[in-house]
Amino acid sequence: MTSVVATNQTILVVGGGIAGMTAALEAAETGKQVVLVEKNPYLGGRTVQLYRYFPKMCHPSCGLEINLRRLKANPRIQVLTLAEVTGISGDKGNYSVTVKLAPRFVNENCTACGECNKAATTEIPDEFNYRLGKVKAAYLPSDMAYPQRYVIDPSVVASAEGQAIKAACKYGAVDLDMKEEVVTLNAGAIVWATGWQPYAAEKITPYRYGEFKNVITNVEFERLADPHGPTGGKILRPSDGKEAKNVAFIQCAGSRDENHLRHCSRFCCMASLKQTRYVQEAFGDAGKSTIYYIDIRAIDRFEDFYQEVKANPNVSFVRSKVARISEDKNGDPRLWGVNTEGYIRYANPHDLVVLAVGMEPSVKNVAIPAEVMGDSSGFVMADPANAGIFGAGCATNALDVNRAVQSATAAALRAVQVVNQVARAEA
Amino acid sequence: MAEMKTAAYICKGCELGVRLDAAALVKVATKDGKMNLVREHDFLCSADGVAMIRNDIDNEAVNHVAICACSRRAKTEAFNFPTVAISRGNLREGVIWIRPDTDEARETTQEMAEDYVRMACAEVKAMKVPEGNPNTGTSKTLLVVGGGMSGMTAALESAKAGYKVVLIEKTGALGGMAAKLWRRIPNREPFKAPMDNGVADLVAQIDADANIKVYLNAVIAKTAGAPGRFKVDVAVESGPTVTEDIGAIIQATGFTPYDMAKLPNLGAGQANVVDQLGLESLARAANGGPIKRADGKEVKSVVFVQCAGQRDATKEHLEYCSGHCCATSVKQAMYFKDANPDVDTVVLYTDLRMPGNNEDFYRAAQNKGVIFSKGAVANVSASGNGCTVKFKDLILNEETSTDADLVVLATGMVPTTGPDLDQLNETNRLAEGGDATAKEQVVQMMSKSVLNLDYRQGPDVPQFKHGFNDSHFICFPYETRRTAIYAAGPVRRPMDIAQAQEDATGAAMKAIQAMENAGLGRAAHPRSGDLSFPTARLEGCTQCKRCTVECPFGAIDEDEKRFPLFNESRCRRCGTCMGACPVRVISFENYSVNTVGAQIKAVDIPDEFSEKPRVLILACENDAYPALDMAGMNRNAYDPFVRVIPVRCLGSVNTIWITDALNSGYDGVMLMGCKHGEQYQCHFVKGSELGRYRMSKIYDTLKGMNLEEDRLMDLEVAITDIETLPKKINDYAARIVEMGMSPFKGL
Amino acid sequence: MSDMNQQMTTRYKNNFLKEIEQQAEMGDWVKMCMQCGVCSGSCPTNFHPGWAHPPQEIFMMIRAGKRDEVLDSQSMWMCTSCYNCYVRCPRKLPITHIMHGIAEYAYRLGRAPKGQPTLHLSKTFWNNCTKSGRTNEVQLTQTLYFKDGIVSGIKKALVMQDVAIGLVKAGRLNIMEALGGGHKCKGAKGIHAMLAKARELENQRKGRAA
Amino acid sequence: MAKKEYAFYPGCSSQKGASASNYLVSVESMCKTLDIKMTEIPDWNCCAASISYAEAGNLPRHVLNARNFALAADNLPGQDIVATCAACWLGARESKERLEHSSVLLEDTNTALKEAGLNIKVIPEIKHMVEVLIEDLGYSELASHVKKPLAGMKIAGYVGCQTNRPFGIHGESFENPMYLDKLIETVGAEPTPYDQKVTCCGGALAFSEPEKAQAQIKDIIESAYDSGADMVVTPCPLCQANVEVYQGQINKRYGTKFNIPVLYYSQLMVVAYGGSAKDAGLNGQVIRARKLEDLAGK
Repeated sequence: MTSVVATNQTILVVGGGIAGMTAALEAAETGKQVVLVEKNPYLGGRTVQLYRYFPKMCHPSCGLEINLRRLKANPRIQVLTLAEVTGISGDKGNYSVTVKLAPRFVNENCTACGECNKAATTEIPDEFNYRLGKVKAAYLPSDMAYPQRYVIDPSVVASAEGQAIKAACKYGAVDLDMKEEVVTLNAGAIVWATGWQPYAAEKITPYRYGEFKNVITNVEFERLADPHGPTGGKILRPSDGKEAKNVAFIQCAGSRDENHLRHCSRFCCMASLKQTRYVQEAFGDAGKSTIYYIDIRAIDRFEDFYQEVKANPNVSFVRSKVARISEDKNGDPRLWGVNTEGYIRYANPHDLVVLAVGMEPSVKNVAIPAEVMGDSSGFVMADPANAGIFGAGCATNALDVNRAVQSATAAALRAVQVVNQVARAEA
Repeated sequence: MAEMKTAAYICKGCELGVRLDAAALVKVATKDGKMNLVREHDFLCSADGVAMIRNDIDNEAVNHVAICACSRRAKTEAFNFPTVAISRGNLREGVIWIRPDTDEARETTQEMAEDYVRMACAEVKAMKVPEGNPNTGTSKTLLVVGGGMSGMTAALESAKAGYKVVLIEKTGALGGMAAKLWRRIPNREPFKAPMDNGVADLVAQIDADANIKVYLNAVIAKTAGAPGRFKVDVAVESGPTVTEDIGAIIQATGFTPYDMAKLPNLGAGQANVVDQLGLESLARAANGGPIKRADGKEVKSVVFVQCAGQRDATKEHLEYCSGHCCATSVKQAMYFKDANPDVDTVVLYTDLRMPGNNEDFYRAAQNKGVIFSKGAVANVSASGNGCTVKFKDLILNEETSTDADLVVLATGMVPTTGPDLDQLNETNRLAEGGDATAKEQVVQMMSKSVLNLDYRQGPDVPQFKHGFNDSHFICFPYETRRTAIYAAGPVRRPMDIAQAQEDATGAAMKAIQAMENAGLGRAAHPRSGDLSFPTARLEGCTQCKRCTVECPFGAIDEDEKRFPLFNESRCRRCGTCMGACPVRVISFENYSVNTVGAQIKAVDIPDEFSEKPRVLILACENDAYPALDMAGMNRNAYDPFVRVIPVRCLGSVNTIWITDALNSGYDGVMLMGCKHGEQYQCHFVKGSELGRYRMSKIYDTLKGMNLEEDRLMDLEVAITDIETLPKKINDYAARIVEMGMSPFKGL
Repeated sequence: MSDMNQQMTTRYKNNFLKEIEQQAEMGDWVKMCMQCGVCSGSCPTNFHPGWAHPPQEIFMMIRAGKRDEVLDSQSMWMCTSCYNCYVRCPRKLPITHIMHGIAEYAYRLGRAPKGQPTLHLSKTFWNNCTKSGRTNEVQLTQTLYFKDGIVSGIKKALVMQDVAIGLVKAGRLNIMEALGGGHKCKGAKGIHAMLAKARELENQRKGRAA
Repeated sequence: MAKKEYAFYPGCSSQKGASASNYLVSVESMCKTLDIKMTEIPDWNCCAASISYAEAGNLPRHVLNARNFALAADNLPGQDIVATCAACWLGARESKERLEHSSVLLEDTNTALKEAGLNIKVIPEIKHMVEVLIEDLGYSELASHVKKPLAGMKIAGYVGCQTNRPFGIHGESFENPMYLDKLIETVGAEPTPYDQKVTCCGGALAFSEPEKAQAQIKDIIESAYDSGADMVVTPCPLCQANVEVYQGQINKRYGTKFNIPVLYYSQLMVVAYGGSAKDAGLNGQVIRARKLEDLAGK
């Protein structure tokens, strides 16, 4: 049984992405007890699936390394992975929370030596790489995965392969009898940091995502550019593995669109600007990028980055929401539309199209209490009555990483306020 | 203090026992490592292995532990013995995983492992368990500078968490810029109409909060001390200066609008052209009724010019976007439409920037009949009883114009950060050299100081780009270069009220945390919780000032005798001072010239005929070391002749390590640090830059030693260089072979 | 309607936009366009010779007060009612209907281009189908061919001859219709009355003279 | 008693002797097989089509459709209206939607209808024949009647505009609706992948702007040929006519050699259900569908 030590002065953080980790760390480094609950088998959320950050072009794993070191050094945080909150009851200062823990089939004896991986034969879609590649059914989700412990896919547990995997582990770390558990824990305050989902691109039917192989999303493009992604960092298009030297970026794919997401997702302009740099990095002057956009939202000092990209002769800007995509016989996606600045029609073929899909707040199947208010887009709203549940990061708004961290730091204080009140009341 | 008792533990798990000769390693630890106790274990990180170590600590008085197993980044929960000094010999990720499992490789792999055992033993013997900074402060009072929306929010949120706050405001009233607004941009659904500016409510809450002490008409005369024990002199207009004991500081001094007088093309000086703040005052005067111009005429048509003096590629005006101005113009256009739907309102923009739910606000304005036109404005001129705005309509692709009773310029934010320290220090240098103009300039610049920090490195927080106090960290937006001093609101980065309030709340969290940790003698980010701190053996100090100048965080002052004065709670434990010190008198208990130097010396250097060169790698622990680890996890092999030592930061690398290594027969030294410069990735901001600068001076020494320049290699490494780094190491090893063995071997 | 033609508009003022809002069917949506251009790129006729002004540009022209250019334009008349723009518009503007509405308004003002073929078709079709309540396809076609006079009509009919012969052969062109036979509604009178009433009500609602 | 009963709105083009009379013939025999009873709305009138917009204005068009609603509701109470023509279906659905969303419009409409002695209270559901087939019967029911699968025939499903946008068939995407392909499969033929599936045929502009319309039709036919299709199938009389009858003119204009039959889905079904060429209205093709005729004759 998983044991969790928690009291009504404990802060529960739901979601272990950059916002959740930040909220947990900031609170714990202020001396608070924290339980951090994450649905994936590892921490870091969507940020660790990015290759680089804008505008510095630095790597998310760098910040993750620091955050993991902070976490490893801090005894006040308990981390539960493969865990989902299934119910919350009680009030500010005294919540009772049920958490469902899915089995990892690997216990803390795991040394991450990788013998189980060698024993596994079944391949499953690689979720970390947005299913662009495959992994063995006994896998470490990524090199930076924390806990640094393998995961065994449930599909092989009951098979002979499962037994082979178990036999390969010399340390008794593989436990095929592990069952789903439900634990109930106490918390004084809750930070809700469940993040976002990339908008389901197949719903934007004129762009034929899912039908045309060379139409991909911005999050998938991150994996293509990453040396640890499915192509080893080579920008190869999915249909035929050809180098994608002429890349189109379609902004507002699903955002600012009443048929899809009403809001502007804020990060996608900068993400595409950044991704033009990947193309440049990979192919030099032979790499051409075209950004199809309505308004470039490079807010505050990100404008510098926009100006830099704009000055690059290998990057073109077309002020247009692309009307539709067709596919040429050679697999080239062809973009149809009108450049609204001067009404210029185009029907441009590209090697690859990247849809700058927006952020949809993660769907919650949880009966969370009425104190957690969602707006009509599903974002958690600030609660004027200041109850004990607070949103953080992209659960609250479409934010870039920097702003998500800022939001999470603020949420940490709100949670600290509650548990401090509890402490004062009990003192 | 207890006597040192050392123990080394050799793990045989994860194939270590198969790939390596464990008995030989035990022998090395005993003989070369001179450990009091050496044990091997089949599975050291298991409950049984951990219990064995625990037992030695508890019952055998072992207090220095060398764990020779996997990387220091792995199995941290198992090998968690906070009361003893611990070193980790990285035999797994650092040796067997980066070497092929072949008979030919076996000998060099074993040598590598033996060296890492020697190094772990040497290191731990040079370490002490940090006991924490004794020079802690006890103040838990937060100082908030600036009584605008950000400042008031920071104060209230801190008070709600139970902390005392001193809030100082330069003017006679709280409210700042927000108080000048008729309405603010909505921050919650339905995002359809401007909302109350919220100032009165916050002021009332502050008045009612006994934890918040407010000084109006007040500025900071001086800030001395360190986190947890700042002494802040508050100068109140027509009153005595009061000294407050402060734990941490939030600078929320806000912004001023960009001076529209600098925009003559856009109608500066014309009666019927105002900036956004000017329009707010007209709207306040109208009080919900029809808005009138200064001359009393009711405005029937208004044009908003976005990005006025902003996003300026010529760099004559502001280069950045202020973020809020699109939404502000939308809001202001609604002032007109809400009072009288027949007023013609046109917003001329090039990119309309309404992120998140502000898109709904944009739609609401369109629904009210506000006309948005993508247009590049050429000029605004007076005409008739109003203005003519000439612009290019980018959609209709034509030069055109429109007339309006009033033109509003969206001019953007200029932060009130105080003087730029680089500029100030340079001017200071000239002034000290006797330059009279420079002296005047220094006085002038100092008069703009906000915090008046009594720090060796200047009176305010260093700025990043465009004069803002931003950190340039994406994952860590609050980290300024002055510990326990945080910026919040538009002084940190351009932002609207909603974001500023969120920002202020986050800054309050960081400030509270900084006070708590300062009180416990612990470091702040990024080595939060670290109890080690730098000490100097002053009797050896030559007063060269390098440490005081180089400290990226302004932690070191100079005392009356011009010796360095460490303010431990300002220190972030990067070790730059230690690296800078030419006489090597600065050290941390668990990280010193000695802990690294001993490891360098512990490596066995084969003679020059062995064809086994040795390359020392000093790798930044934040990025380069994890990259090497992950190269191991991916079994990306590299040269067996390198020996890697993690360092806190390239800034902490003392040149003595390099010269000692080369003198003692190493054939080459590789430095691996983070990117520096404007897009720096160094978590100590300037650490890697300073380290590199220092290393650039060492080439003269190499020349003096008659060594090739290539004996030292400085590599910029990112954490993702998992494939490329082994290749670079191998290339360097090949270059060493090309150059031939060091002539210093065996000397 | 003549007074409306006297209306003066000023650039980038609301007056023409308001006129369109009040007079053109669905005209109150014009202000909601964000100029993304998806409609322009979606229009099928756009890629064959092309229009002078695609929908999003027409909307901007309305907002810019370009009254003459809009009302005199051929552009709205190019709409095939394919609804591509309508379903793709991210602001959910009923663009097909707006274009129809603007075209109709231009026609009511007498501003539609002389001899505009689609307008002619629209008139002919409506008159044809409301005459008896059901379309008389032969008469409709004939009227269309002969709109520019007999000579031109014969030429067109000759060009279309093979089409017509094919249809007759296939039993899909009822020669009787040419002679005024074919299908009719019994309640044609009632239809005429109700349409007259509808026209009257519509004019009232839009403040137009009958 | 028939399995399903509907108020039938054939529309002007599907009357006897009119341009889509072959559609009507095939629908009638198809419905017989499927046991669908279609009762014509007594004295129904024209839907006004999209093209009347300029002359008709707004209200008169809705009133015209409303008359059909009133006649259907009065004479065939409780029955859904079924149209076979895409334009009739769209026109009627648009009017229904507008009338149900605007009380002012409804009031005006009833004022006008009064002149014809009618009034509407409830507006019946309005369905396209395809919706009846897919939603009320289902593909498996449709398949169960197949006697002569159209084996080996390659057919391009040309969906066009007005059954697809703005309402469309439930669950289908505007850009790549699959229902025609599924119907083609249901009758045992092979749908060909076809990228001009939803391109506009020019609609009424085939009359007023023939060059533009024919350029579009050319793209559609070219793409059907490219996909390897033997014939094109459509749910819309205007699409059928435009794509079929202008092939000769397009050949002249562009030097192409188009000669591809264009059929209605109902014609395929009748043949598959064992009907004769006549039952399927195949004699109504300007370009004869030989393969289908052969199969029907077997």
